[in-house]
Amino acid sequence: MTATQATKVMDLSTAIATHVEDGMTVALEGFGHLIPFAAAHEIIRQGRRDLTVCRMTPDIMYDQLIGAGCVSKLVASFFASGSAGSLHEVRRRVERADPEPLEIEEYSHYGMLCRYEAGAANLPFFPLRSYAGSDLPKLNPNIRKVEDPFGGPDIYVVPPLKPDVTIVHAQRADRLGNVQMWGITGAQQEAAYAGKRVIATVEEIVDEHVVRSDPNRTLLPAHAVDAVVEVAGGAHPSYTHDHYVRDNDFYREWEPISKDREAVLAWLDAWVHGLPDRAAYLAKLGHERWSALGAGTSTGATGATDLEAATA
Amino acid sequence: MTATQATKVMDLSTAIATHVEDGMTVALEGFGHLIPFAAAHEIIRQGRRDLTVCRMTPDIMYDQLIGAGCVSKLVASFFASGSAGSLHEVRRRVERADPEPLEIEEYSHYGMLCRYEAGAANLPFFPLRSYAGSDLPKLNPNIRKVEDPFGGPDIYVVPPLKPDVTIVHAQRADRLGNVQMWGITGAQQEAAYAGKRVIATVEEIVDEHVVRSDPNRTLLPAHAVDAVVEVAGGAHPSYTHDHYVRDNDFYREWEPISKDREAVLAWLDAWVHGLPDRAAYLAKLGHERWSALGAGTSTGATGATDLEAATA
Amino acid sequence: MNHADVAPNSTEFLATVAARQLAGKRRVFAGVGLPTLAVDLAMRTVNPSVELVYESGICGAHPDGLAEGIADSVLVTGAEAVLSMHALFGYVLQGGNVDVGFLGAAQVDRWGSLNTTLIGDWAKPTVRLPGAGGAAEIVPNAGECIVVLRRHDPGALPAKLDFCTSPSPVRAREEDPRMEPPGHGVSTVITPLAVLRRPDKFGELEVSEVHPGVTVDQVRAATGWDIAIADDVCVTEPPTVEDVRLLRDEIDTVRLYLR
Amino acid sequence: MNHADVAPNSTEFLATVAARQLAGKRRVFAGVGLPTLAVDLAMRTVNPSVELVYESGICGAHPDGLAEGIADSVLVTGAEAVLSMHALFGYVLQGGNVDVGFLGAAQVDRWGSLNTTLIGDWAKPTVRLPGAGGAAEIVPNAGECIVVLRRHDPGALPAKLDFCTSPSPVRAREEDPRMEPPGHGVSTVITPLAVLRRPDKFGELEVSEVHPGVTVDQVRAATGWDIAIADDVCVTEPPTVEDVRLLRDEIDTVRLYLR
Repeated sequence: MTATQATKVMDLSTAIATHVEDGMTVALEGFGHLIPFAAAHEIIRQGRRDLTVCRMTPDIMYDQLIGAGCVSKLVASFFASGSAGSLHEVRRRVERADPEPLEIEEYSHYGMLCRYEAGAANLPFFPLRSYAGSDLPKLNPNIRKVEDPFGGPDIYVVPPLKPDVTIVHAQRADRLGNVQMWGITGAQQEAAYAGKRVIATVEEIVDEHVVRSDPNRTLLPAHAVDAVVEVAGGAHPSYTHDHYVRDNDFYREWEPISKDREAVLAWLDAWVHGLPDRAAYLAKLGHERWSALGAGTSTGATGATDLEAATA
Repeated sequence: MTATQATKVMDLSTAIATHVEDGMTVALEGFGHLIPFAAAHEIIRQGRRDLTVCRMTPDIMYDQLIGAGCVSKLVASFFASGSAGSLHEVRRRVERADPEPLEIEEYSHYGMLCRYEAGAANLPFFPLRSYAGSDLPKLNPNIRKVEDPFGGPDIYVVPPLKPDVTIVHAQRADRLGNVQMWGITGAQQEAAYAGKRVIATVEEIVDEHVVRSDPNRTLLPAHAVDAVVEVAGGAHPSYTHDHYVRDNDFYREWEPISKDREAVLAWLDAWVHGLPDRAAYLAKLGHERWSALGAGTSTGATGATDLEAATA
Repeated sequence: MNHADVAPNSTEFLATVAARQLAGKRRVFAGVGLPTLAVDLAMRTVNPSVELVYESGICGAHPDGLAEGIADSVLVTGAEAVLSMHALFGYVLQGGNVDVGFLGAAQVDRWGSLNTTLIGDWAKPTVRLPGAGGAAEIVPNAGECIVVLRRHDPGALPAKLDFCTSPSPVRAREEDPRMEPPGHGVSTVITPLAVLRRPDKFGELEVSEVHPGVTVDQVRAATGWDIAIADDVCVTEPPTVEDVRLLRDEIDTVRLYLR
Repeated sequence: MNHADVAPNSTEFLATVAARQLAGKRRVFAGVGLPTLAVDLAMRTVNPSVELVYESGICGAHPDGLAEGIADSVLVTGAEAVLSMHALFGYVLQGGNVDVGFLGAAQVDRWGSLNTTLIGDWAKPTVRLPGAGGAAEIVPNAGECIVVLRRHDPGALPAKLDFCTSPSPVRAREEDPRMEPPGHGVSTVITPLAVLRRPDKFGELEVSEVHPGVTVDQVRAATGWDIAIADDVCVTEPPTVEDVRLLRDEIDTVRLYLR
């Protein structure tokens, strides 16, 4: 019955060229998992400028986007790369306006998530029990209070965030755009429904009956997705659960690069501008390193195999 | 490492006797699926009185609880049994106070869900874009408005609902209380986190490694659950996806019973008071009827088998 | 095509007329009963690619049998997505992703406000109806709503509702001009006598089609207010023989909703 | 037990002292780095049944290796639950289900308010720090919080924070007496010199334990305000040989967090 429905499959360069324009507000989400690095690199490659980029945890991907000069404003809640340290491209701009300033709009993690929720659910604001006594509302006038009509104390609220484009990475999708992901699913569902346009890069495009055999894994139904792009390895150096693990060496390698603006530019030349696409990136990474991360050993579905064994 | 953690497994009669007291506010959730009928019957059997019962769709289960005299107030959003028609026990009380009145507190579906969300998230209220121009706020003073601090129009909000006890049914749990469910999962996660105590009845208690082989299916982690009870067939005449289907004949049979208060009491005598537990109920239902609903043919995990086939 | 010999007040007639409203629509929020038949028929006739959304969380249902409820396992098996109700009501519906809502009601007023709560006195109703369910969310948030009524008389289409459960944008605007909902509200009411339409988001229902054998005056007399008549009012195209065959022999073979 | 020969400012010392705070606690909201070591050590010593919760959505993690991030696959594989972040932040944390939060900070004030945002001028900071992350949610909502500091000097423990990211209940109450958060706020601060405790939800930090070789006066001199001294101040029990062996030979064999 879906034979007449249009496919949303396109290649990454077309997806970015079609949906991401200079000056837009763009959210690339993925909380320590399923981070859409390949899509970010394509944005860099296409030379987008003056973007407002949103993300709970800016991470290396945003250090790269900012280093490449794509970004004029950052909306986020945590400006570091976990155990791998500071994002020096961000720090240079904030601390010394080097090479130019970067506007920052700052929340806590739950504040960012609530902003996406309000955006997704078409609410004028979302309440949360944070910020009482904090300096954050003084720094950010978008963190406001409302009166509790049931007689309790005022409560802080955050406004909706509705990106022009939301980009996510996932394990799989069908060609209609039903996107399935598992493991840590972050703010992806909220950010995607909040976005006016949604691009999903996936490890593999699968037949519809694979998706429909386990509909609870679909976090983004086709109606929420505008473009589906198959990009194997699209989350490296982050990871895709059941496909490949995080390249922790890369995270450690980034901080010294990040500390030196010239090194950042050289890295971008070598790994982004100098390569046509993710396949070339993985080739440059090398088979040995890539397969050491477990790539190519996926069962294609978490738990299915374990579960069969467990219940046998 | 979990060897030292206490099991939460108990039998149904102990779970209800321990956690459900006269006068409490109790939510039994499950939206057309996983409806905890066995637990409701045990509440009837133990003669609980003066309960405030909450539920999006009261359904036959609540017609039975009300018919049995357990309930003094109903908090809900839809008072009918889907295609199977009116709930006459509810109607007799509301329309004619027969045999006594029933207090009703009424919302829309999303209003009820938002009440559970506010309860679960410890929020003083939850906003939703319903009710503008509706008579519902005139009927229910708990539906109020707040001002939008970002300059938009006022928006309606509902207050938190925090049941003393929330009861849900699920496919499976481990003995620590990690509950996994799939198919339609209704308001169960919100209602359980909103509840001060939580009882989960499940089709089967499984080994921890079954649960841990697919942690995305855990909707209620052990910390949210106080009692786990194995009750095979505990959702009949509703259904448990991948275990047995809905007994549609039963739903059709209920309306004529519901229309006649004497018939309701006779049914409760025969199927609840006259039986010790769910095993006896299933035996009385008969092997033929029960197996015709697919009981006993479960694979134990949705999609796992299909998925293996699909990806093979 | 040959027209079938079914009465305008038959389920076959109403379901067929309802199904035709779905031509060109994308996502339909469907209830149980007559909407189930209409949506199934639409998928087999005017709109094979309609996406079925159910308030139970299902998006893109592909049922291989007749659903007896909005949470029936036949809707879950093979669905494209089963979302949390939090996502369904919040993101899919309130977020503005539903094009058409399919509703029933006990009463509809001239602006398409609906009563599904009670008949008679609020404190002691003559008839206690099922209540709001999801309709109070569907009417403001869906792109438009189609209502099917089993009766067409001044009780079902009164000058004044006994209770307004799911308000038209007209009533929302009366409460607060800034509270205008995103959706059109009720666009179409299908009754045993006629098809009523409300082309203007803040306008009134008008008689758009009268069923074969029914006059405009009969419709006017059976309506609780002085209902407007469309300039181009016409006679409803009745079901074809094939429509009725599909409904009886392929869709509702067990006669769950058909008699 | 034999005590190990590790300096009070070593990661081994700090992690061991932190681990011991988890005796008898149930659900711990753990970050990455030193808290990872502390929690792992606690599970192998004082509290095998502690439940690890991560803001990435994981509840009941059973890692079979050292996590390099709060979203590391070793935390996902074999976990008891991976929840949506909506459920994790809304229901688990804000809903009141976390007993202990484990945090770092650049600055801690006398009431246990934390600065993780910036040092220097707000508009043009000397050092731009990582920001709030989940700490602004953990401090008000967790039952209590344990903070580990790598430095003990008036810069890290100042009289006045450069910026208050995650406020103590004292500051919340100052803003509005009715906004009292459910949690205690920071109960314990572990530094290279001492263990500071805040027994009263609205009280100040006081010196509870001094590390071996450290005097109370040294702690007082290294603190940016005139810090109170507990009546029963004692010397911190140093790590045992077994604690250090576990940290080095079983927990952080790759020396990710240990040097």
